[in-house]
Amino acid sequence: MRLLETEKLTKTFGGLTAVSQVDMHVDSGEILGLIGPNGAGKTTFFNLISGLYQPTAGEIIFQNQRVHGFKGYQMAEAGIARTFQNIRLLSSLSVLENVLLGSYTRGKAGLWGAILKGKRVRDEEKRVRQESMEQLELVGLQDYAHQPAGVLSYGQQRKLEIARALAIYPALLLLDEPTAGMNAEEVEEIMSLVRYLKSHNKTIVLIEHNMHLVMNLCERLIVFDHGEKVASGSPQEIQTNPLVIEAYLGKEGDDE
Amino acid sequence: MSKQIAVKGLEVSYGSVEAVKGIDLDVENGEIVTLIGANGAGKTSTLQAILGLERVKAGRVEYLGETITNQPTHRLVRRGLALVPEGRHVFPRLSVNDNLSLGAYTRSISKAELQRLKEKVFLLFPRLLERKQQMAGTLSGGEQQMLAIGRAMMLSPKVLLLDEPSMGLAPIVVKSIFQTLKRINEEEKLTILLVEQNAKMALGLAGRGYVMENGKIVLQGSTDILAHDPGVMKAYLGL
Amino acid sequence: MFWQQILNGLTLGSAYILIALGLTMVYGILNLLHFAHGTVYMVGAFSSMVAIIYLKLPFPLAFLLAMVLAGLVGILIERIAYRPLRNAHPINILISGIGITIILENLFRLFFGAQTRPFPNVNLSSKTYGLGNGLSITNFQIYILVTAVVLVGLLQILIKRTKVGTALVATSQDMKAAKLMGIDINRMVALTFFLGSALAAAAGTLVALYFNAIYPTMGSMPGLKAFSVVVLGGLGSIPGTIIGGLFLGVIESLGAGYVQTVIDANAIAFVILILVLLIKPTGLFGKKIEKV
Amino acid sequence: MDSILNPYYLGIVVIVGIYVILALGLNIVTGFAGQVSLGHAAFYAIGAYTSAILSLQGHLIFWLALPAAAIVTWCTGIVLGLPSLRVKEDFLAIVTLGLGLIFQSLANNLKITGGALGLGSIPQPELFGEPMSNFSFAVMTWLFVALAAFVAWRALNSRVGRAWLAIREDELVADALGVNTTRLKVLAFALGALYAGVAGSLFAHYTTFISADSFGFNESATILSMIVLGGLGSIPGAVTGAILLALAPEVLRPLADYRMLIYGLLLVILMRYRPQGLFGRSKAIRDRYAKKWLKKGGPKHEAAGNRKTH
Repeated sequence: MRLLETEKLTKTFGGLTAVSQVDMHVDSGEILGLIGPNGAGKTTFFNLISGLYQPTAGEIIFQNQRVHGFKGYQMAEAGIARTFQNIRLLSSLSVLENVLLGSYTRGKAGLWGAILKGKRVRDEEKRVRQESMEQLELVGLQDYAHQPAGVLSYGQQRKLEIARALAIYPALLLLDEPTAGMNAEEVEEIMSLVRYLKSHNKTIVLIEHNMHLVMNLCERLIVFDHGEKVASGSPQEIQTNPLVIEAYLGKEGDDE
Repeated sequence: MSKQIAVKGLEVSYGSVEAVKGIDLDVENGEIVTLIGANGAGKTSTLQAILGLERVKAGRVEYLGETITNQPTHRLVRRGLALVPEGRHVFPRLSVNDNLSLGAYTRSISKAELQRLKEKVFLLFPRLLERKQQMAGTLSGGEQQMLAIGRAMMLSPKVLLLDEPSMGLAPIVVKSIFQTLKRINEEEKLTILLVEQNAKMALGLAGRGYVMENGKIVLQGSTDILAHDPGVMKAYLGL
Repeated sequence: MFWQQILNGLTLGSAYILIALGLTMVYGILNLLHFAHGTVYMVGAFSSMVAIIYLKLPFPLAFLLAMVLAGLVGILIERIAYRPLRNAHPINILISGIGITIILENLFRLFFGAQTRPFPNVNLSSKTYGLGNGLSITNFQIYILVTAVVLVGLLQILIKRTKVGTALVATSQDMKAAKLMGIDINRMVALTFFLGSALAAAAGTLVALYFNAIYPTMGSMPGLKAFSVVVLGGLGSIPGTIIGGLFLGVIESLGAGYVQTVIDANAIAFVILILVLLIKPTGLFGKKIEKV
Repeated sequence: MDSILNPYYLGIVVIVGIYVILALGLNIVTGFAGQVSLGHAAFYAIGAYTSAILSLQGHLIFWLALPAAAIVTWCTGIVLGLPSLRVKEDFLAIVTLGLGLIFQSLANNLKITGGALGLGSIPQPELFGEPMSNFSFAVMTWLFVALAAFVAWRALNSRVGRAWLAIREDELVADALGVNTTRLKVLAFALGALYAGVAGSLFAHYTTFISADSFGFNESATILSMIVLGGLGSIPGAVTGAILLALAPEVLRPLADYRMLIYGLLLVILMRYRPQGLFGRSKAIRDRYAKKWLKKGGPKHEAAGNRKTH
């Protein structure tokens, strides 16, 4: 089933075209990888489908609904969650509070409700706390729940960001370079987390430079270059696509 | 061979967090030395501390046999110590040409000499010549990295420090940049200290290397040996 | 009448430009809102007065001395109130600037009293020249216009044509990279404060002469209005500031006659500012900032 | 006992209480939601004038005028917040500064506010048919203080409060997590305005005379200084900061002419040596701003994963 589709999606900044006429789709339950050199428009593309940027032209269709012009919070409400390439945790808040924020869309309490704090608000607070702890357990950070997020190691911070995104209970999870700057062991942990999420029918799109991970994890790849989609296909097809090799991977052989 | 840079017992910290916990490191004349390790290991802090961009809490930094600990950056630059920073830091709203001129800011040289230096950079990176009048902010990541290196070369430095030149670049661009670094080292006999996360590329280029973890140096030696160390292979080469 | 108001507005706008350029430059290089800038304008006016009365200097020399003195005061303010706070919350910096304003205003009040003094006699009497069609201009207005053009021109030459100007631009674009070029950042910051403060002092002296009034809190309203000029121009853009200043001067001058019954001339600046920001939240010349 | 019930001291107690309410309100806007406002005194003025005009011309009793003032400031907060909060950070600081000056100017020129003369003979509140004593007024003021602190605390520790903190720390992330940032910022602005409205009403009916001079930029700057001194975002901090700075002019009164000079010096010294305020969580907030600085390439650290993206 089609979960997300873009038609001729385009974003320009001033005279610069960062994303140009991209047609793509994501099916429910798949893991899709976006690769390509830096500045190719991958992160801009993420920003478009998570509503942080508004497209200059083109369409985004999510769950058969046109979501054109949706803001970030509306995309989140619709069920698209994301992490950031440069880790954006709220470092002075606790680990748990960060995840609680992720569950914002699944609460109802308003200002006056919070001040009066009736039974419904108390119950809701209890429920989201419990669910947030579950997300923390999933990524193995439950013991740090009450520490400030800033004290976590780099790898732990990435996991916390994923837990926070999962707390939205998203239909589509966008991971922007989830293993950047991690050592081999941490990369393995992220890979098994992604596999676990897949086995629970999550749909994931990820941007990644780690070819080992991309080739092993993704069912389908899309290659970006200069804002355009230059190729797509299975990892095997991409690895042998001459265009991709020339633009991005370099010739086999001089790699060793 | 003489020591260009010697670091002894270097410590750097941010508030209560110790980023560098007492390391020794030296770079001899004409060699390429690499400092590898994962993100947050303290590599960038080490480089920045050498160049006075971070405060050295304890220990000593020597340059050409003279102690330079905690000297202001601009003075060290004047003495021929150039750093190509992480994230490139080109001046985005200045042209490629102006960026290069600024590289020679501290040097009192004639216009002709300035021009000669620029031409040398254009020989190393012909792409920059094509984009001479373009604003640096509009260059691609790879071109910006070339500009950052070229700009540092305008100083005619005695030692070139590079912080993650491969970051965020396509493998094919990284290869080309590393080849140029090799050329610079061979042709100009320029001493290079290279900080990298991309251990594979770094170990391929450098003659000697240091492996950093959690603010400490855990391994050092010739890159041939490091590349075959089981620990390094597993942790950094993904083998 | 209309053209007369335009002319008056351009004069007023020139004074705004001279004050606001300092704020723009400081914002450009340090990203901070320099709240004590208005008092530097006051310091400039008082310095001219002291130089004329006590040092018996002729007006042009007193004018230059005031610019230098105010420039030094600007450097001192940066050292004391801003530099120690470079990594602090912007609100801390703002309050530190407000503190400096309170200190300087009260120091001058203690020395010179709170009352309004006339500008000392400099053998310059006000002359009015008719330009035809009922349009007229005073010699003081001419001084303000000419000084503004000359000073802004010199500043442009310094920034565009000299090596130190390029270094200044580089520092405002990327401070870390500027250091790596061997540029002494602290000197660039000091230079920025010096230039900006000297321009403010020039404005302070000329406006004091024009209105024949000097008092310790004279800088507070022009200082606040200069912020609206800077924001109108798009925070940190020098050409934007110049156009913003002229725009505000003219509108204020035209508007004063019509809305005076509801709102002071001083508040018009902010009504315009808010209207402009409603249409374009980054000011007239602001670059659209999209950051992720 | 005699000296404590002395009207002079009771007056100080009331005024300090009013400042605490003002500071608690601004703390919601600036401390919780991170929106710097340099025009808080505008809402203080709106509250005071609304309450005064309703009593003088509408003959409303204080107990109705105060809630009316609160509702009016809440609504004005929404009306002014919606457009102003579209602009960010430094722009917002200047816009709110402008709002403050515009309102002061209106108060100075409109007929209904008494123009430059101000409004006098504002009726004092009555309790059980008797005019309220200074002592009961002081007690009532501090009951409002307690209520204001309690409401702020409940709001902070809730779904809404967490959303505010998220906006303060990283607005873009808040957006990506499903927080309607515009709505939440306006909500904070309106609640802060409501606090100022209550404070304004209390002020008008206590002093019985108000004029535009009481609601200028200096007033806004003082309130902001109070919450920064206490530690942005901290409720005990806002209370302590307001008490200290509201008392400072009284304590420094013997120094006469040097009073304001010393006040200015205090501000500069405090910002230098205790920038996080008395109750501030120093590190975290400073780190965040260090990052902002870092984007410009200033000194400071490697901050794990501080990669530039676009």
